Amino acid sequence: MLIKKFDPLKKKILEVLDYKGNIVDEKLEPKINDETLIKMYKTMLLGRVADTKALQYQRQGRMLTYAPIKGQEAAQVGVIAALEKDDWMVPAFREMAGMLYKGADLKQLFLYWYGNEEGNKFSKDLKILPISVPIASQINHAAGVAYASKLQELNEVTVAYVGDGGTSHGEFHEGVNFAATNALPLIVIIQNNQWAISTPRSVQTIAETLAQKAVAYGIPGIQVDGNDPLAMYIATKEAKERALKGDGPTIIEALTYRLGPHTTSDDPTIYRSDEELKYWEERDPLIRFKKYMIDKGLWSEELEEKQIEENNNYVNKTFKEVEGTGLIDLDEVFKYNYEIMHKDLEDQINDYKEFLESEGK
Amino acid sequence: MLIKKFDPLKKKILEVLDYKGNIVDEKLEPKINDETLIKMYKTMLLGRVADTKALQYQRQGRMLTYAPIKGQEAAQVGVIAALEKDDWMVPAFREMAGMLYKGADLKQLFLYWYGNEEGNKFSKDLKILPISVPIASQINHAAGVAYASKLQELNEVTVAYVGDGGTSHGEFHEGVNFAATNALPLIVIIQNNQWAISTPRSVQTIAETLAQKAVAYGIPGIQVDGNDPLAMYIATKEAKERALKGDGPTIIEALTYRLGPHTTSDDPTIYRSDEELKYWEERDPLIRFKKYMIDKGLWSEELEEKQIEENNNYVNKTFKEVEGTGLIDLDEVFKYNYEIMHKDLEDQINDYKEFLESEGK
Amino acid sequence: MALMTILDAVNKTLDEQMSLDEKVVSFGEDAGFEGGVFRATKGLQQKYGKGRSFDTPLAESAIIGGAVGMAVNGLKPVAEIQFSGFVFPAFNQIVTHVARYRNRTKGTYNLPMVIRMPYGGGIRALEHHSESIESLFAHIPGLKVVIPSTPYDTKGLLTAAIKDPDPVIFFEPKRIYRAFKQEVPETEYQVPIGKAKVVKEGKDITVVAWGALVRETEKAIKLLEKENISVELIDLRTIQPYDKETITESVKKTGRFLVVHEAYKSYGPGAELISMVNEKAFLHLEAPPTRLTGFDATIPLPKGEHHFIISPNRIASEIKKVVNF
Amino acid sequence: MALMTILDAVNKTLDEQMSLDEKVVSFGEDAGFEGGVFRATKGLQQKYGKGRSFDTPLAESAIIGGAVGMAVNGLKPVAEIQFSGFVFPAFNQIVTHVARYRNRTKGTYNLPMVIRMPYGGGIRALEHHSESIESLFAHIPGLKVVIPSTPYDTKGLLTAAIKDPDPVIFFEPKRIYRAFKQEVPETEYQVPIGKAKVVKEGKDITVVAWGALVRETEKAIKLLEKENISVELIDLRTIQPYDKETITESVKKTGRFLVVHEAYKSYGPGAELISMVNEKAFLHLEAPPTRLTGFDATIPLPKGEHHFIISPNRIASEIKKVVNF
Ligand SMILES: Cc1ncc(C[n+]2csc(CCOP(=O)(O)OP(=O)(O)O)c2C)c(N)n1
Ligand SMILES: Cc1ncc(C[n+]2csc(CCOP(=O)(O)OP(=O)(O)O)c2C)c(N)n1
Ligand SMILES: [Mg+2]
Ligand SMILES: [Mg+2]
Repeated sequence: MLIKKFDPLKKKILEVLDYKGNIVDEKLEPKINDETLIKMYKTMLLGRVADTKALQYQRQGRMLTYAPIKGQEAAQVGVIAALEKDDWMVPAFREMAGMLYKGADLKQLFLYWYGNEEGNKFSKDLKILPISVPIASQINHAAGVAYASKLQELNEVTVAYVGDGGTSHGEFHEGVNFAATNALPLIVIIQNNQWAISTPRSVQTIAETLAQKAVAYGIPGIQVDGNDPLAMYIATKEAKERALKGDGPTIIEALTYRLGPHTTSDDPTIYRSDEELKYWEERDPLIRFKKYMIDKGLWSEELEEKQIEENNNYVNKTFKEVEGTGLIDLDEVFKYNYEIMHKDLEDQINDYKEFLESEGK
Repeated sequence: MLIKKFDPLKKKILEVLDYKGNIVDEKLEPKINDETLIKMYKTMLLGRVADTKALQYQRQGRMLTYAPIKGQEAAQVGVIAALEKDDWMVPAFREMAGMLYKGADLKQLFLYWYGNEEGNKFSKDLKILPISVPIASQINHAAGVAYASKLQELNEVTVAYVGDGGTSHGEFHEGVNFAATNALPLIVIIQNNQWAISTPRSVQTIAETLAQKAVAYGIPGIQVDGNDPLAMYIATKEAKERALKGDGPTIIEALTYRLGPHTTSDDPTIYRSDEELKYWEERDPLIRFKKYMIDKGLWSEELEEKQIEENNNYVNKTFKEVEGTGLIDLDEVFKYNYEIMHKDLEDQINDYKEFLESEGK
Repeated sequence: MALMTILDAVNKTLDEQMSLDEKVVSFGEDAGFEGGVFRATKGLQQKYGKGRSFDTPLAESAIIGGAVGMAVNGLKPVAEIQFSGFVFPAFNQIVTHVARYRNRTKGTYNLPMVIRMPYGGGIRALEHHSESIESLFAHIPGLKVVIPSTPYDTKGLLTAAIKDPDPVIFFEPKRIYRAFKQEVPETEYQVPIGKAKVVKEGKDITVVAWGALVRETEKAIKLLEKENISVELIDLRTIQPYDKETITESVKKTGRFLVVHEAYKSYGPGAELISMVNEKAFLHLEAPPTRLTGFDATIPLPKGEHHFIISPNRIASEIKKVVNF
Repeated sequence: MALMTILDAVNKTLDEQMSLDEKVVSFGEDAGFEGGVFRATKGLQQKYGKGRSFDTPLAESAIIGGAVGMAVNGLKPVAEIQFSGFVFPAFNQIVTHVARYRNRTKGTYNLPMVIRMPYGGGIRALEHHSESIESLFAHIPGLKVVIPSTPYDTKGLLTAAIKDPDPVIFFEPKRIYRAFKQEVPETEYQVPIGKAKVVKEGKDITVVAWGALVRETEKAIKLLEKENISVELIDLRTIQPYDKETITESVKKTGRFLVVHEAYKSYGPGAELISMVNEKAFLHLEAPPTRLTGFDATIPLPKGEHHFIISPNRIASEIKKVVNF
C-alpha cells in the first residue's frame, strides 16, 4: 500500500520519475499500455498548446478571462488516465487537460472561457460536472455524487479537484468529512500549485503538508509529486481500489506549480520571484514525461515537432469555430432557469423584446 | 510538554484523577492553592444544583428551553480556573458552569434560558462573549478576538468552546485555521460529550479522536479526560503558556458526557442506552473531584450537605428574581438594533403603539 | 382519508414518496434514527434503511451540497434543515449552485431536490428559531419557494415539490405543525406549485397571507363579519414563482389590498406583492396597497416576542384602515 | 483636492483612516501584499505593516467572523470580500452575528465594522462576478447597506462607514471603478449614511437609481431633454436605512416614479421603494410606480450578458412609458 508507505506526517513524497525523467524506483513504475501512455502524453501536449494559445487569444482581445493550466498537466492527466469511463470528474476550474483526457471537446472548453454556457454543457456520458467557481464548494457535490453511486450500487468512483487555497475553505472540510463518514467512493485531488492568486501556500495553512489534512477525517492522505504523471496515476489507481472496496475516500495532494498567471487578469510578477519560477520551470511535467516516453521508444523529437504543429492547427481551427459562435441569442439565455419558464419571466422578456423592436432591432 | 507526550494519534489521553478520584500520576498533579480548589469545587456544585433546578423549573412551565450541563462541569470549570481575569471566554451555549466560574451571575444565566436578552449582556470586564447558537460560528469570533489581542499586544488569551458536533462544521475549520496561520493566542476546547442532539460522535467523523483534527492545521491537539478538572486545568495552563509565547492555538478535546437531555425539548431515551448512561454516571466529575477534595482535607460530607442546601436556597431565590422580571417592555426590544434607531422603525413602532392604544392597552 | 396535522402530512408524504420512488432519499441533522427534532421524518429509517434516511454530520453545506451531487447522479434528495435559522451556512450552496445548476449546464443537469425547513415565530424559542426568511430565497432565480398552511396543502405541495424537476425550498410553518387536523387523502395527489388559493371570497378588500398567518387572518375575518366588512382571503402557497393572476383578479374586484406576513418589513415579501398589484391593477386601486409585517428589528427572545406576534385583532384593525381609507 | 476614480477613492480613504486611527485594519483574500485583485488596498501593507493590512486564507466565514471578534476586542475591521458573489459562504456570519451582536448583547458589544465588496454587472466576467445582491442584506435588520456612485461619495461614504458604530455593507460598483475621475478632497470628510442625493431636479417624474446606473440614467435624461421631459434623478446611496423623505417629497412633486436597478426583479430592491411610495404618496400618484430591473434569470456569461445591460435608451424608453401613462 503506497498510502501506508508514503505517510505525509513522515514527510514522504511519492514519485516515480524524477524531474529529469529518470525512474526513481523501478518497483513503482506502473504497467501502462503504450496506447494509454501515448494518449496521456498527447493530451498533456495538447493541453499545453491550447493553454499557450488561449493566453495569446486573450491578449489579442479575442478570448475573455482565462485560467491557465501550464505546469499542472500531469496532476490532471495522470489522475484521469487512471479512471474508467464510468467514473465521475468534478472539476474546480483549472482542469482543462484533465477534461480533455476525459473526453471533453476543446471547442467546448474554449467556449467556456469565451463566455458561453455551452462550455459547461458536457454530454452526460462524459460524466464531467460543470466548472465550479465558488472555491471548494464542488467537494460537497462530489461527495453527493459518490453517495448516489454507493446507494445505487454503481461501480464508479468520483474524482474531485480542489486547489491549495480551497483546502482552507469550510466547504472542503464539510465535503471531505461527509464522504469519510459515509465511506464514499471519492478521491480528492488537491492541486497544490503553491499559490491562490497572490496568496502563497504558507498563508493558507502552517500544516507542513495538505495531505495531512486527511488525518482530521480519519482517512488516508498522500503527498505526490504532481508533476509526475506516473506517480499521480498509481496514487489514483490505489485510491480508486480503496474506494471501490468500500474503504472510503482518499486525499491526494499533488505538488505542482502554476507556471502562468492566476488568470489573464493577474500579474504574477508582483508577488513571485524569478528564482521560484525558474525552479519550477525545470520541473515542468512535460519535460520529464517526454524523456520517459522517448526512453520507452514511444516518442521522438520528430513526433514532437509534428504533433505540436498538428496541435497548433487544431487549436487555431477550433478557436475559429469558437469565434464563429458569436453572441448568444436572447431566447437562449433565458431558457434554462426552470424546466418551464414562469409567466412573469416570459412577460419580462416580452417587454424587453418590445423595447428592442421600438429601437428597430 | 504534556502536548508532546499525550499524542492523540498514539491514543494517549491525559488524566490526573481516575474516575474514582485517585491520582493516576503524582507528577501531573497541579499545585493549585486551596482557595482555588474550593472555588472550583463549589462552582461545579453550584452548576449542578442550578442545572437540576433549571430542569425542574422548566418542567413546571416556569423556564423556557434550557440546555443542561450535567456531567460537563469539569470540562468547563477546569479550563476557566486556569485563566486570568483578562482572558476571554467565547462560549458555545452549554457552558453555564464555566461562565459562573468566570464571574457571571446565575441570575443572568437563568435570564437567558428564561427568554430575555439580559442573559447575554455580560458586563465588559467579565470578558465573556454572548451565547452563540449557530454551531461553531463562534470559533471565528474567538480567532478575531485573539487577533486583536495579538495586534494590540494585550497579554491575554481567548478560550473558545465548541461541541463534538461543531467540529464537523465549516466554521470550525475556517476559524481554527485562521488562528493557526496567524499564531493567535487561542485555546479551542472541544467538549466532546459524545452526542449532538441524537447524533452520536461516530456519525460526526470516523477519525478516532477529535483532538487529531489539530494535525490539519499544523497545531497541537490533546485528548483529555474532560471529567477530570485537574487534567483540564493543566492542559489549559500549558496551552495558555504556548499562546502567550506566540506559539499559536491549541486544541483540547475534553472527553466528557452529557448526562441530561440535549435540551428540555429532547428525549434522550429514544437514542441512547441505559448502559451508556450508567457507565458515564459512574464517571461523574463531581464524584471524583469530591473524593479528591476530601482526601486533601478541603471538603467533607457535612460541608457538602450544607453547601447543597445553601445552593438550593440561592438558586430558588435567584430564580424568583428572574421570574420577577416578567415580560420585556415594548421599547426595550427595539432599542438595540442600531446605535440610533432609524426613522422607519420608529414609525413602525408608533403605528403599533397606536394599535395598542386603540385596543385600550 | 385520515385526520392529519401538518406535521403528520409531512411525514406521510415522505413515507408515500419513498415507497413509490426508490430514488427519493431523506436526510439531515438528526433526521435519520430519531426522525428529526420535530419527528417529521419519524419511522423512515426503520422502513427504508439507513441508506435512504440518514443522519448527517452537523454541516449544512454538506447537506445541501451533497444533495446537489445526489440529484446529479440520479437521486431525488429531500434535505432537512433543522430550523430555517440554520440554513445560512448552506446559503452559498443554494444561491451559487442549487439555483443555477440547470442554467449552468443548459439543462443537462437539473436538480430535482427539495429543501425542507421549519420556519416562523410564535413558539417561544431560542435565538434564530423564529425568523421568516422566505424573500431571501424568492429573490433568487432558479428556486421555487413554497409555504403550505394546511395539512391537505402540505401533502399536495410536498408531493408536487418532490416530483418537480426543479429545486424547491419548502418552508414548514412550525407554529401550526400540530395546531389542527384535517382530512387528508392517503393516496398520492398534488397541489400545483405556483397556484394561490382563494380561501374565502369577499368584496371589500383582498388580503394575501401564507403559512401560520392564514389562520390568524381567518380569525380576523370572523371578527370583521359583525362589522359587515367582506374580505377576500388568498393563501399565496407558492412565494415564487407566485400567482399574480389570482391576486390581480381579486384586487380588480375589491379595489383594496393588504398583505400580511411575519417577515421583516423592509425589502420583504410584501413589497413584491404590492409592486405587482401596482403594475397589474393600478387603476382599480381605491386605497394604497398596504402591508402588515414583522418589524424591521431582530425578533426578541420569548419574553419580548409577544410584541412581534401579528394577532387577529391587529390584522382586523389593519384591514379596517385600508377599507376606510 | 485631487482627481480620483472610485477605485482611487476607496484606496485613499482606507489610507487616510488607517493613518488617522490605528484601530482600523484591512484584510481579505489577496488584500494584503498585492493590494487586492482590483488594487483597492494597494500600498496599505507596505505602509501600515502586515498586522494591519493582511492576506487571509481562502475562507470567507473566517474573514467576516474574524472581523466580528476583532471589533469586539477594540479594532475597526474593514474586511474585503473579493467579489460580492463570494460573500455567501460568510452569509451565516453576516445574518446571524454581524447584524445581531449589538442587539444580542443589549448594546454591550457593537460592531464598528465594514464589509467592502465589488458588485454588479457589465464587466464581461466569469460566473458569479456580475450579480447585484443588495436587497438580501437590506432585508436584515441591524445592517446598513451603502452603494456609492461617484468618487466623491465613495470617499465620504466609506469614511462614514468606517466611523459608524454599526456594521456597514459597502458595495462598490466595479463597472465604474475606473470609469471617470472627480475632484476629491484629500482631507477627511463624510457623506452621511442614510441620505439620498438629488442629482438633478426635474418636474415630470422621479427616478431613483444607485451605483453604476446613476450615470446611465443621467445619459437617459440627456436623451430625453430634447423631448422636453424633465426628470428628477435621485441617487439612493444608502439602500438601508434609506431616505424615504427625499423620495417622497420628490414624488409628491412629480406624481410619477421609476426605480432602476440591476438586481433581479422579483422580491428585489425596487419593490421596497415602490411600496414605500405607495405608503407615503399614494394620492399624488398619476401613474403606477414602476421598476426597470434585471430579469428574474441568472446573469449569463459574457456572450449573453448584453441582453442584461440596462442601457440609457432602455431607461429613457421606460421613463417615457411612465410619463405618458
Ligand atoms: C468562495 C470563493 N472565494 C473567492 C473566490 C475568488 N478566487 C477565485 S480563484 C481563487 C484562488 C484559488 O486558489 P486555489 O484554490 O489554490 O486554486 P488555483 O487558482 O491555484 O488553481 C480565488 C480566491 C472564489 N472563486 N470563490
Ligand atoms: C449551524 C447550526 N445548525 C444546527 C443547529 C441546531 N443544533 C443546536 S445544538 C445542535 C447539536 C450540537 O452538538 P454539539 O456541537 O456536540 O454540542 P452539544 O449540544 O453536544 O453541547 C444542533 C444540531 C444549530 N444551532 N446551528
Ligand atoms: Mg492554488
Ligand atoms: Mg455534543
